[in-house]
Amino acid sequence: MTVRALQKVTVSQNGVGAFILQCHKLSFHYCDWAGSSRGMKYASFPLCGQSIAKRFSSFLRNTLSKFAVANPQIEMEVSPRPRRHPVIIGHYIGGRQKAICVRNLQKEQILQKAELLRDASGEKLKRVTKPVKSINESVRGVWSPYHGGGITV
Amino acid sequence: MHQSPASRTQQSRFQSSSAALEEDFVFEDDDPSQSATLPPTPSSYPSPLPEAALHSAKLAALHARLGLPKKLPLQTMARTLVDPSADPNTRFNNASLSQLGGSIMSLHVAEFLLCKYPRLPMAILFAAAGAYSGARTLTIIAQEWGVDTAAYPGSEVDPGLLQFSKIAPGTTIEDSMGLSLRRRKRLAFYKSSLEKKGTSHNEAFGDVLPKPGKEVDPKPTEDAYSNFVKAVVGGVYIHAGRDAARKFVREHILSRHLDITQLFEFKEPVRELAVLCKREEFEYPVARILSETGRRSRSPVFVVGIYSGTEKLGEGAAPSLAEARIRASVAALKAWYLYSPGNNVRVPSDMEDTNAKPWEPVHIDIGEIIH
Amino acid sequence: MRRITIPGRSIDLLRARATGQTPSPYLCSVCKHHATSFSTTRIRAARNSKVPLTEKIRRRIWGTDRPPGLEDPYGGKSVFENTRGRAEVEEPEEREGRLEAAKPTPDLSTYEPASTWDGLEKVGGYEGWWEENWDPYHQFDGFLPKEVVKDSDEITAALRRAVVEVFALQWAGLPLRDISAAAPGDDLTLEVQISPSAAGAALEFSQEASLEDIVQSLTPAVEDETTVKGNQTESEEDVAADRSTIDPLHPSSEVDETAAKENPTESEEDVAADRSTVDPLSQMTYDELVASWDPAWLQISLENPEVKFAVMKRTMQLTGLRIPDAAIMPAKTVKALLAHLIKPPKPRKLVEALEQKEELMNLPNVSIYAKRITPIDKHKRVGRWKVIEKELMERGLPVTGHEKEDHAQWR
Amino acid sequence: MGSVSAAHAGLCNFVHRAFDPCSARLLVSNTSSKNIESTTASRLMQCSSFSAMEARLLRRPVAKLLSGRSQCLLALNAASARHESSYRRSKSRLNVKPEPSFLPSYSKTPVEQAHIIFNPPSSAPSVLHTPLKFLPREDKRKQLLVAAAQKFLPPQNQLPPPIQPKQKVPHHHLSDTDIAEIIKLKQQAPDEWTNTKLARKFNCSSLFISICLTQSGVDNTRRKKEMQEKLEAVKARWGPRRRKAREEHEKRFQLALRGD
Repeated sequence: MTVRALQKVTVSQNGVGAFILQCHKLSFHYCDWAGSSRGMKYASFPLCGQSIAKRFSSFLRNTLSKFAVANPQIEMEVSPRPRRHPVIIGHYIGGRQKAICVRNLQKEQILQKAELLRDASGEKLKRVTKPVKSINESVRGVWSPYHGGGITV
Repeated sequence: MHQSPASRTQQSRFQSSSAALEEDFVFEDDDPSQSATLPPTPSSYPSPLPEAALHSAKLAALHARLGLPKKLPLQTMARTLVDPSADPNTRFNNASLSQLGGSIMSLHVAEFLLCKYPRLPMAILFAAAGAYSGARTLTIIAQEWGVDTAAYPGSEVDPGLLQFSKIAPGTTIEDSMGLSLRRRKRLAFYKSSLEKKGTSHNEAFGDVLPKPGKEVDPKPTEDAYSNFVKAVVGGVYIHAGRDAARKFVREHILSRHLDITQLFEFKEPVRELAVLCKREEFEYPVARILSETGRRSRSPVFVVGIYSGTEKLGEGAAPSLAEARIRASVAALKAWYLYSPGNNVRVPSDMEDTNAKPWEPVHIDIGEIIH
Repeated sequence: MRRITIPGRSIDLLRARATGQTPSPYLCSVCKHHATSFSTTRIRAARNSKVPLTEKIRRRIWGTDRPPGLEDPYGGKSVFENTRGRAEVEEPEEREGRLEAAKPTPDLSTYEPASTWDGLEKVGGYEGWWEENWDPYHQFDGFLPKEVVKDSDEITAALRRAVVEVFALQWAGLPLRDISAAAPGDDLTLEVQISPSAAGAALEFSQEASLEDIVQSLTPAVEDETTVKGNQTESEEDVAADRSTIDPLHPSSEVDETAAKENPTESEEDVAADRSTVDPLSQMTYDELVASWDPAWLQISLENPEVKFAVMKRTMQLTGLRIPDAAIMPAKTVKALLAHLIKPPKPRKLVEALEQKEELMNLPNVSIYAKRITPIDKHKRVGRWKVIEKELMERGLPVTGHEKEDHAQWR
Repeated sequence: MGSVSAAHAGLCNFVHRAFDPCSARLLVSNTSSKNIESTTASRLMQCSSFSAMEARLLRRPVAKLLSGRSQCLLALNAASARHESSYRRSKSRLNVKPEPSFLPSYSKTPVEQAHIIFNPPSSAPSVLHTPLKFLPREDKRKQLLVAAAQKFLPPQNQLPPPIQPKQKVPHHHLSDTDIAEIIKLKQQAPDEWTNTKLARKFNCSSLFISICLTQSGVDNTRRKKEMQEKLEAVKARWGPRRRKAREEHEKRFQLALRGD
């Protein structure tokens, strides 16, 4: 037996086969007392145009249940954090965290922030210059100066 | 350590009434000062109770994240996360599930590799199987699923965390394996026999599952993680059936990327290729210069092709003729070994589908080149 | 106006005051200090305080203290004049003056300053105040019972009782305002069937609870007692009014009333005891009771304001719940009133609100915590806390960092 | 000679790649994507127009040069012009418009054509493309490719030159007596009759000598050790540059054995 094997591991191609959402946990923190948590708890009080029921609606009361049903793969944790601004913290599979302060935001804005955290990969933001990044070999192979030219004869 | 089932059930009945309140994590209002007033009691169970699985958001999220079938209950899911080193009772740990799942996983990996690359040498086949379902890979997979480890196992731990007793920092892995002398000898023998054949030791092949109730010693994180992934496969198989298990293995394990051309390391490729051509009754391989540049310069390049008759088998470019010839031979040998009938080759387990087409025999190679 | 502080003048003033105005020569140091920090304008204003500005201007214009013509050139008393007139009545100095005038001038010839405080009259302090105000005898007992009914079924039963009793009174032709005259006793209305009709409600009485019984229970047992009670309330109001403006001259004016009030207090206690024994008589729990009734009684109209007021008053008396005007006004039927009564209170904390949401609580991937997640909680979740606790205790260190007595036993 | 053989190699390459769905660039204009997905057999049919295409491929560079397109000529000049060596300028100059036939069918000026455009990659062939000879008999590709291969494989006399023009030493010319003589000489004076010397005497390779002597029973451990020490002594005298060069040479060969 002249061939020896080298030990390797397979590399994940998330989305080929199974897709694992990178955000695995969202923690929602609010303060029961402070006014900046109002959007988290209650929507703001517009002077007119909304019914009473709607006025007192809130993200955690109304939107969270729908959001959690739509994203069962994310662990949602709701806990008070007294004397602090409301915040949503996303925990990602790489072990990183992202926190967004949602003080004085309406519930629709809070939902936007939660979706932003849900869709993030957890990586630091960086500029993407190449349109495609792939671990697969290119169809035409790596260019070599010693090949391919001979066809012109 | 092995408890009789009766004692366990009795205890659990007791536990469910008295201590279930303590473990209620859903509304935890545990005042630190309050909890400190109670003298700390060592948790009466080595692992969380099955009821606790229903209240763990982490576990439910993991279940959904893996896209597991609804038939797989959360209790079983929680059981897959309990390693034998955390709870020696086989009724509550994942030993049985992981043995079953490991077999199913290695079945699918092996048939996938053998059908896709029918000519792989034994060593490469083992290495590829290890790359797909070895402990290191399974550890990475479990971590990419977002499974964290508990610091210390116990009944108060969130059931969504992997529980096993960790090796204390500073101990070497060999000492801490906690293997019996007999088992260590057996492993050593197996290792040496594999190395004689040119294979390195691979756990997926030949590692015997420890007897239940005996393995409470700390173990490496890799082992615990790989047992967990295997146990998930076993749990899917038991609750949702063969098809679901096969789908799960395909989606999570076989869908990963492996550059199989990188696994080879030849010793004498030129001679091996000559032997191959003789065995297959091809013409003797001849190295021919396809092109060259700067022969007498400091950095020449030779492009050498290996020809058998008029057909080119492989080619390689190198700064010397000898090296280029080796590269060309390696390319030719890899081209031989990595013959594949196609990307979507059928495997025997595809016949389990309800309306499967009749089976067409796959290519079976006569074996690797021996010289 | 500029303020002038001339020591000599101030002392003069002090002397003049001490001898002429103030009947008592003793002034505490605080008062002296008050006296020294005066301004001339204040003094002058105090002297001429009765002379308004317009009058002063008039005097200046005419150059005499008695200018001719009307005080107000536009005739009649102006609004300001009226208000000023009212204010003058309560001018403190005037009252003080009156009081001083009423008091006899003490004889200072035998005055001898005391060297110790023995035998001196004590002024001020809270002596006796607590007994007067916080004694159980003098507890204020309002119209509403102290114990507010919380159970929704019990509230429903109370409302139904009120409705039945009100209509019973109406049938009997008695005035509805007497609905709360009698203290609530046993509930006799359980067997009475009530249903909405064109005239309001139709009642069907049974053997055990006839119209007479109910009306009898609603009228006060002793005619005298109610009259006494009616008088009492008036006198109590007087007392309350007196208390608000503290009258030091008549400190013991309410002794009689408090003594007379003992009886009704006792009777009310009895009533409360009676009310609590309603359940054993009926031998049914409230939810069974409520379920046994035909729900048609909820449709009884409360359009008649007299009926509505009586029902509301009786319900408040039975349950102790306050019904705000905002809930009374839109309530057209008994159902609407009941909906307000059994509505759970608004949650004070978000967790309480979330607990009421079934769909959120049943989601497997959502965990809601009532308190902040502390680092200890995080340690507990991963199973590390038991180890930390053990190690800390082995070393005799405080576990949570807060020194408490309980930790001492572990040392 | 070299270029001719390279052309044949390229053609051979093409034959293999054209039938792998992802190796050759297939650009079929005026045809639906169904055609791209068509079976291998139909692709083979399309390839029968190969000779026409070959001529086209030959024609293209010449035509380009002669057509006087300033863009291309400028690009050639810019590469050699030293005073215009800024990145931006050369980048913009080298931004050559692609061949119209290569533009996709939805571009502004679609070219009416209904054949495969073959543009062989200028890269080393991948090992995942199994040579025709290595395909097993029952493989469908084998049957399909054999017909095309016979047409395009170079004849025996047009193959590129081998590395060694002729064998240094003849093969299979020694008889059993010669082999016995080799063993006898070695046993008599193992230090004197080294493998190299024996190979020179019998006009064969030293590899053959070593194969002959495997069963001779001569103990040459002492001499091996001596030679090893000698080699170590020589290596000790190497300077840093030579040592580094040798080490890199060793590494290169290790990589070559892996095929990296």
